Amino acid sequence: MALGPYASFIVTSYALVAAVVAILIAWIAIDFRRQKARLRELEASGITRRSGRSAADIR
Amino acid sequence: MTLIDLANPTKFLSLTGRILPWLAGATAILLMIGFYQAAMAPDDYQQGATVKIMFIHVPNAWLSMFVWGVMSLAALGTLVWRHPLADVAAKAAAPIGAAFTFLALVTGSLWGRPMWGTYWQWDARLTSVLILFLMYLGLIALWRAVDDPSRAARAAAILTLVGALNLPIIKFSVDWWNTLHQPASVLRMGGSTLDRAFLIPLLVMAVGFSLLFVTLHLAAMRNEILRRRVRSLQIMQASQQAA
Amino acid sequence: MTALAALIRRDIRIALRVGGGALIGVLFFLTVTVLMPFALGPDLALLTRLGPSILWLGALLASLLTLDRLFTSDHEDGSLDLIVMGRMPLELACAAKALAHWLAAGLPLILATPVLGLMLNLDATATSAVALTLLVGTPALTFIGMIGAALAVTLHRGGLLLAVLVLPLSIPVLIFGVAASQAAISGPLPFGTPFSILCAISLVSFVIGPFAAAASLRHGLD
Amino acid sequence: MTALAALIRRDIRIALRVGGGALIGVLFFLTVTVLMPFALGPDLALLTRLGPSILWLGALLASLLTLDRLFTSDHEDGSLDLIVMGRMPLELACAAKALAHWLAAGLPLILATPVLGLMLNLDATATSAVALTLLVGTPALTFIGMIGAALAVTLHRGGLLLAVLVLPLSIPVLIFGVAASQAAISGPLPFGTPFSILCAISLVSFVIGPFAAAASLRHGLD
Amino acid sequence: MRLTGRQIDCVRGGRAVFSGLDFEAASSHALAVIGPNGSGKTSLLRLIAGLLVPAGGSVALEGGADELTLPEQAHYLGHRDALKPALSVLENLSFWRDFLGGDASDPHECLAKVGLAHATHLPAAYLSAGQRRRLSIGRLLAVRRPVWLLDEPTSALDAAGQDLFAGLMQGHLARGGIIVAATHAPLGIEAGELRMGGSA
Amino acid sequence: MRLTGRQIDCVRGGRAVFSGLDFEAASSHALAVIGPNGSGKTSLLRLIAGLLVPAGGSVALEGGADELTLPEQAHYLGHRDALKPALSVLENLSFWRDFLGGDASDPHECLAKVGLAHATHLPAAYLSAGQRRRLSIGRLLAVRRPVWLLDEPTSALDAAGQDLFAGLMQGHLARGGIIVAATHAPLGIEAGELRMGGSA
Ligand code: HEM
Ligand SMILES: Nc1ncnc2c1ncn2[C@@H]1O[C@H](COP(=O)(O)OP(=O)(O)OP(=O)(O)O)[C@@H](O)[C@H]1O
Ligand SMILES: Nc1ncnc2c1ncn2[C@@H]1O[C@H](COP(=O)(O)OP(=O)(O)OP(=O)(O)O)[C@@H](O)[C@H]1O
Ligand SMILES: [Mg+2]
Ligand SMILES: [Mg+2]
Repeated sequence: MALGPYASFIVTSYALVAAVVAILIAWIAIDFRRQKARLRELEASGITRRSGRSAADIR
Repeated sequence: MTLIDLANPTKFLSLTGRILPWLAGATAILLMIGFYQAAMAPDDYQQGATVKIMFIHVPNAWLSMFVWGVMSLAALGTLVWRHPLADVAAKAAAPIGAAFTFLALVTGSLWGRPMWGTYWQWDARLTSVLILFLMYLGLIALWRAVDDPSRAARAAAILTLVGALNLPIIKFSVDWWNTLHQPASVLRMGGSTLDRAFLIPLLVMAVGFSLLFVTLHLAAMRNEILRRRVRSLQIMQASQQAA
Repeated sequence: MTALAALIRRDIRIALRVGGGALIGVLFFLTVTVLMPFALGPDLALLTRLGPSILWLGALLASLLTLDRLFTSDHEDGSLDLIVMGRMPLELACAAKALAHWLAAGLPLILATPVLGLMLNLDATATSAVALTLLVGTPALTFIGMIGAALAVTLHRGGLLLAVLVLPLSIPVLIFGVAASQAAISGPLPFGTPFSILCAISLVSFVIGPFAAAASLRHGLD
Repeated sequence: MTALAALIRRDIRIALRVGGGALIGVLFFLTVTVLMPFALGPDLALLTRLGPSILWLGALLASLLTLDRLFTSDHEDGSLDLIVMGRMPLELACAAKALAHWLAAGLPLILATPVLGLMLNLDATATSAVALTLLVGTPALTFIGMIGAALAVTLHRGGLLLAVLVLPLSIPVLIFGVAASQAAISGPLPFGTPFSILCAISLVSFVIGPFAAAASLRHGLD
Repeated sequence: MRLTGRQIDCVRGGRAVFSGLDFEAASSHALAVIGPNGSGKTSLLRLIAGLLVPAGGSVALEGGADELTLPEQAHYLGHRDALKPALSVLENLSFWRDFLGGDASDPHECLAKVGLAHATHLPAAYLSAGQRRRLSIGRLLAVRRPVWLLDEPTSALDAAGQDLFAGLMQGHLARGGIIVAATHAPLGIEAGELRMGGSA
Repeated sequence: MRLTGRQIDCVRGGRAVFSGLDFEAASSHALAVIGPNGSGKTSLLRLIAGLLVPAGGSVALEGGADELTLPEQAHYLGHRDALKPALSVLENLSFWRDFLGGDASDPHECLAKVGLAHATHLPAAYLSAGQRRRLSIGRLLAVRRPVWLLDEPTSALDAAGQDLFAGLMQGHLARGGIIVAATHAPLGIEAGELRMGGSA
């Protein structure tokens, strides 16, 4: 696969797309962890939701 | 499973928890196939290898507009049916849409440099995508500006709808504006007469990116639901301690 | 009817009184326009060519940036609560406030145009074309900007956020305003086409603006 | 010293919290710059020639228009009374507030310059020349604008009044900023001359700004 | 006429302020809403005025004008006094009289009744805290509304002002009006009590 | 320590509010400024705080810190409460403690003393009128200043809050402080009276 004289442009654009998608995924994953940790913390301190179920009880 | 079930955030969490891994897997496979096909696609006789940028540029460009459509639907859900998941869907979609729009702009610029000799042209299509990007950023700024999520949701919903009404007007006016000044110099590829060798990888990529959006959007919605739970628990904590 | 008239009269009176918004909008328009030659360089031919654009840019900024306190000041002193409770439909009240704002801050801009046209070496046709397009276009700017002003109340934030939300929406007005002025000056296109589109945009904004603003105020109550 | 740090920290925190002032300033800068081509037309050669001017105009408007509530919001909620009564010299408090404002709203503008440079087809030299002159020039704009912000308190009017008072004062900054950028791009003048004048203006504004603002606040007490 | 609230829930900023609240106020009767700071008195008044949307329950006015909603038949006197500093005392009052519409009286008379006759042409910016409050009270007199919703109406009023205001409220009740007032200080008129629970 | 005013004239908006006013307040004594609305109580407090310039006469603090001016040794509690809605309760208080400087105490303790311990991390935008007032009072405790200038300090406070605040004022006096308070309601502590004449 020869990319011709403009290889750098092609590679850069693919790399950029990969990078932005990776950042999105990482952001969402980290955010998920953080919210769950906070929920556990709050539950440990004895706060419960009105329904009585555990708020952190999600897969 | 009915729509009513989906309306319940707890049900939503457990359901999406089950299907997300499958979705993510499908997305990864499709994108890999697409990438392989794109790598194998022949060079264009006019554009050479740079045509490969098309396979990521066009899906991102399509999604940038599609996501605003999704947010407009969610906005209707917020204003008309006062549906709590609609707020969540709208808020979660904005940053993802902005990211796709950003990618469409950047890959387009990177394509434009070899094709037109400049990164940026004030061409009608490019300019209207840029305005779309600015509107995404404005919407994100709006979400950040209010800490009470339901207030923010209604304000954002109104802006999203007004934006959706305006986008066609903007598109139309930008077309007019550009053709007014430099009629024949709009450089663009042949358009409709796309060879099968290009069309199939492009479609695979497009479906792959759409699945990517669905996956990311569902995951972001889950996070948003959790964030709201955290918030209400924190507030309850404040008031429980008071009592 | 008295209620409507009272609201318009009050808003105009406040704008014209103490440090009047009207005067300030015009001054800002003047200053921005005078600033341009300093930024663009003193090439008179270029300035004349860009004249309509410069005037439209100045007018756009002046009319959007005076808008930011259209509802916020009423919100802060509690007037907005009473306006919402009042017997006049909120949409009508919003339209009345926007109209008052345009009369106090938009109209003077148009009156100032000839003076600025002189400074940019525009001839009489050009100046009157710009003035005419501004007359039709600035109400649209006010009515579109009103949506941002109402959102600013919901968000408890005024100032630039408003400008950021509203500027992209007002691009069509700018495009057709400048296009119509240019067409009147140098052709080749007829003046009528962009001008009638500008009129249409204005008419649409008269409907969308008050409804969106009222909806946003109602939802933003607290 | 803690008092100074506390004031700077608070102002930055408010700016970044709720409604992120910094983000909005940058967005405004972006939007205004993107707006210009719609008024001036899509001719890339012309836009490139006018590039530094456009960027400077956008930065000027963005930094002055975010300033309007620098003191007014403190005045409205009574904080200003306590700041005036405090043990920190009022001049120092003013300087601290201006510094915080520049950090939160001015600095991000400079970071956004390269992107906009790309859209206006400026080359690397031109972009860095504009960024450098903005780095030196925007603090001057903030410190000069602060005088207007203080006067706005005295006169019970914010918003555009400030812009009107301050824009004429900031014309020298604009002239030398654009001149230095142009010199770096196309000559014929050396870059050094206008740039050092720009630096000098900045230094002078650091002294005059806080003193004038403090004096105006003291006289405006009521 | 009878103002009734049934099972009202109020949520603000994601927190439940009160829930399941019932109240009732009949023609010619005043209801004093009392309770500690932050217990939700202001929130209740804003709910009745239609300025907050209840999370549950409802408020209704029976026997009022049929074609009008409850907020359109009510006066709301809050902490913020809806005065424009740039306008004179008379201009402020006249504007509200014209805007609110309905059964109106002469603004000069209203100003005299609240003891501001001497300040008619002064800009509102020049008023002291108590004078501003008096001017807001003038608004209640400028246009007739059967329901008065008052949030700490006597704050900033001097002793004479408090007496004067008690007299005005008495007059309103005598004409068959309803008053709901949140207050920490005695109102100076006979009133039923609605006690809000809650915190600090 | 002794705070004295001699022959003070006050002109606002071109009108003489009062003239030739004398007053005196010594260590451990409170002075209640009373009088009808618009008689100049707020104006007097702002004069003492250095926020208004007297048209004639002078105010002085004898026996205070020599290197500091009177405003630098005073706390001013006005109608406007100097709170930023975007910051939390604790951030608001900590800022004023750091900014005002001098002899400071722990902000958490101060919040506990005014009954806001449960709201430490709430944004100030969420506070009710009385809660805001409590937070402003917390500022008086966060940093020690010998002179307290209070403008209707008990407005919006519930009964418990008024008692609490009376206790705090008592404590300040016991530590040798001076209080000048404009008020229409009883303060709850023993205080000399300064009666302002004037109109409406
Ligand atoms: C920043 C620059 C660019 C932006 C923002 C941009 C934006 C877009 C958008 C929004 C679309 C979808 C439009 C539609 O389906 O109707 C699109 C499609 C496309 N773009 Fe770009 N574009 C850019 C640069 C380029 C360049 C430089 C080329 C090639 C020389 C290019 C070639 C294409 C092609 C071939 C399509 C698909 C054609 C079609 O669906 O009609 N784009 N672009
Ligand atoms: N900003 C101002 N400009 C001009 N005049 C003012 C201003 N503020 C108050 N005044 C006038 O000064 C006089 C005294 O006002 P001040 O606020 O000191 O009264 P006060 O005794 O505190 O009254 P209240 O009990 O109502 O609070 C009033 O007659 C008022 O009209
Ligand atoms: N804008 C708001 N957003 C969120 N919460 C709020 C808001 N305003 C008030 N609250 C909360 O709602 C509760 C009730 O407030 P409200 O103002 O109704 O109390 P109140 O009884 O009037 O108190 P006060 O006697 O102090 O005036 C308080 O705990 C307060 O923290
Ligand atoms: Mg209250
Ligand atoms: Mg007073």
